[in-house]
Amino acid sequence: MMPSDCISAALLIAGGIFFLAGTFGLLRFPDVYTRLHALTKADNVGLGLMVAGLALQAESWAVVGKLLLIWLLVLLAGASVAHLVAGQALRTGTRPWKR
Amino acid sequence: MQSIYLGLALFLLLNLGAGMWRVLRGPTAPDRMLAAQLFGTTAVAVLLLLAQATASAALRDVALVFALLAAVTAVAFVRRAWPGQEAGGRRQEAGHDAE
Amino acid sequence: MEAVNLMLWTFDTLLGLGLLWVAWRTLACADLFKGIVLFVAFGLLMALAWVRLDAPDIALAEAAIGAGVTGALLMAALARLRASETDEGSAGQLGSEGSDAEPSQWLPVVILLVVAAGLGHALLSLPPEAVGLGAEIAAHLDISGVSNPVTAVLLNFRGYDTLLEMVVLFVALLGVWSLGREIEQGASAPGPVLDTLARILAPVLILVAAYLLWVGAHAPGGAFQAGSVLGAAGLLLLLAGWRPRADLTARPLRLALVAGPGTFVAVAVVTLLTGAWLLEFPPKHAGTLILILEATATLSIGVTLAALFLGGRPRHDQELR
Amino acid sequence: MNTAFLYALVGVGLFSLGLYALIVHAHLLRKILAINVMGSGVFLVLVALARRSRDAPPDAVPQAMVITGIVVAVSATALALTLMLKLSGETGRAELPDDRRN
Repeated sequence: MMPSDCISAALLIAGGIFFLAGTFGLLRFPDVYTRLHALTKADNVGLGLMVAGLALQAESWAVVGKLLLIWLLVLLAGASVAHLVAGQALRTGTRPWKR
Repeated sequence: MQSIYLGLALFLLLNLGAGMWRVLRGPTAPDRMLAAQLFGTTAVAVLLLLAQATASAALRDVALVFALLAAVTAVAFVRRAWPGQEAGGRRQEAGHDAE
Repeated sequence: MEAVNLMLWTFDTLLGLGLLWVAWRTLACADLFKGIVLFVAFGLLMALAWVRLDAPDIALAEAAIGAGVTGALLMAALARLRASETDEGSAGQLGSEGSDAEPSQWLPVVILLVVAAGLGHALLSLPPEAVGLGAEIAAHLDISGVSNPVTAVLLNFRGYDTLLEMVVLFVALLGVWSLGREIEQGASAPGPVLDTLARILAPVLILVAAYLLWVGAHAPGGAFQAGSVLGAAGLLLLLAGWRPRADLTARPLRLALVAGPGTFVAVAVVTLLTGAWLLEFPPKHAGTLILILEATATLSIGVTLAALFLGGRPRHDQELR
Repeated sequence: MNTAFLYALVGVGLFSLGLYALIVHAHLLRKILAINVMGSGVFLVLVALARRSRDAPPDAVPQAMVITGIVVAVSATALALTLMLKLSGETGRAELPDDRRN
């Protein structure tokens, strides 16, 4: 394996771990607000690490650009949707979980 | 490298199956929607991995469309199908009919 | 290589079982909203299945329609349904969305098993080699004007199919319009976040639609995929509270709706008049003709999908009545 | 087993599941979902069977038919949903009248 292969393998696996953590959080956390927190980790960091790992293997800069664009769009959509869901949940009377 | 890509894609598919539990369990509609949101991001990651593993650039376009369209579904949910907001919508609609 | 094949096989098997399981849960669950979310997840898995069947063109269409537009349509319809049900005061009677499944009926189960067994048997007794038109298409691809075989089939070799599909879309919209006016959804003001999201995403969606339209000549993409993405842009704008100006919903809207089928019919008539077969393009101009047809078809498909989402004729619709 | 046959069998399963749900459920939204699942099953069979021989390039004709089919299916779904809303607005029920009960 080339050094770049090692780095991208590490990045990809780290991204996979974040997806796993996001799913765990989605399953284990007690209410919608905390689950949002878990979900956005998978969205932002998990996909981000995967994109970084794949970008190292990309055959051209155009592919790197497309990968980055996809990640930025997911970031934008994830952040906005998280805000909308949390705001709507508060307005319709979902109480944040307290220990 | 190919086996890493495919192994991770397989792992993410299993992850998706685990997330299905949250869709089935709920308990509230936004919880189900959040799980669907995670599915969208996971599918983007799977497509990017498959694109690299099978050297088919078109799959990145599919991932791009996914990244864009997941936001549309989520916005449709927040704006239209959020439970507890239909009553207000109906009132305005009735007012419009009376014009 | 062995490990790779094993992984692909496992992926396919898991995906196939997942599809069946999600479909079953979609159709069997008690809560309608849950069913819709599961159906969106089903569309997502379908897109992955298309990828595994070497059909990225279909995966693009499924990603835009199955995972996006259909979900939004179903959610909006469910919200309106719930609103009308609570308004009738018959929530008790109609709230029993889950109880209408009657698993004790044995006849449908028998039908299910007979149909599945018969179709499965028919499938497995097919010869292992498919007889298709793949070689025929490959042999004539150079006179079609494009190098993506799927676009060549859609717009050139079987253009009459696509012409009629455009008409079907149009008739579906006429059906929706004939049922009444747009139902006003009294949602709250969009708020700064949704407003900004729509302002950023809608232009990106339109740009991606144009990209798919252009790339469809030589790679997966084309009018239907581009039109679906364009329709999604319209949906997003409508969801963010944007409404077309009154002067846009009269003639410009109708022109956009008939642009696709209209151009198709015009080209078909011209090819007949010049002595060629219906929609037979001269190889020299085929590429240009296909691009024109696809551009108008994209516009019409996108506008039709957005208009279908409104669920009726636009409200400010006085001029042409 | 060949990948194509695997997906074709999944398509048969989806078609049968959808047909069953179409018969069993009375709620029209469920019937619409069932028809969509049936359609997906048919599409899957069409494309998978054309992909039986993996060496040749994929056959574009069934793929093109399925692409138009997906777009037509969504427009038909939109029309069906509007009809359903109209019916439930008129009768207060999103179900077709049952012969046995009337």
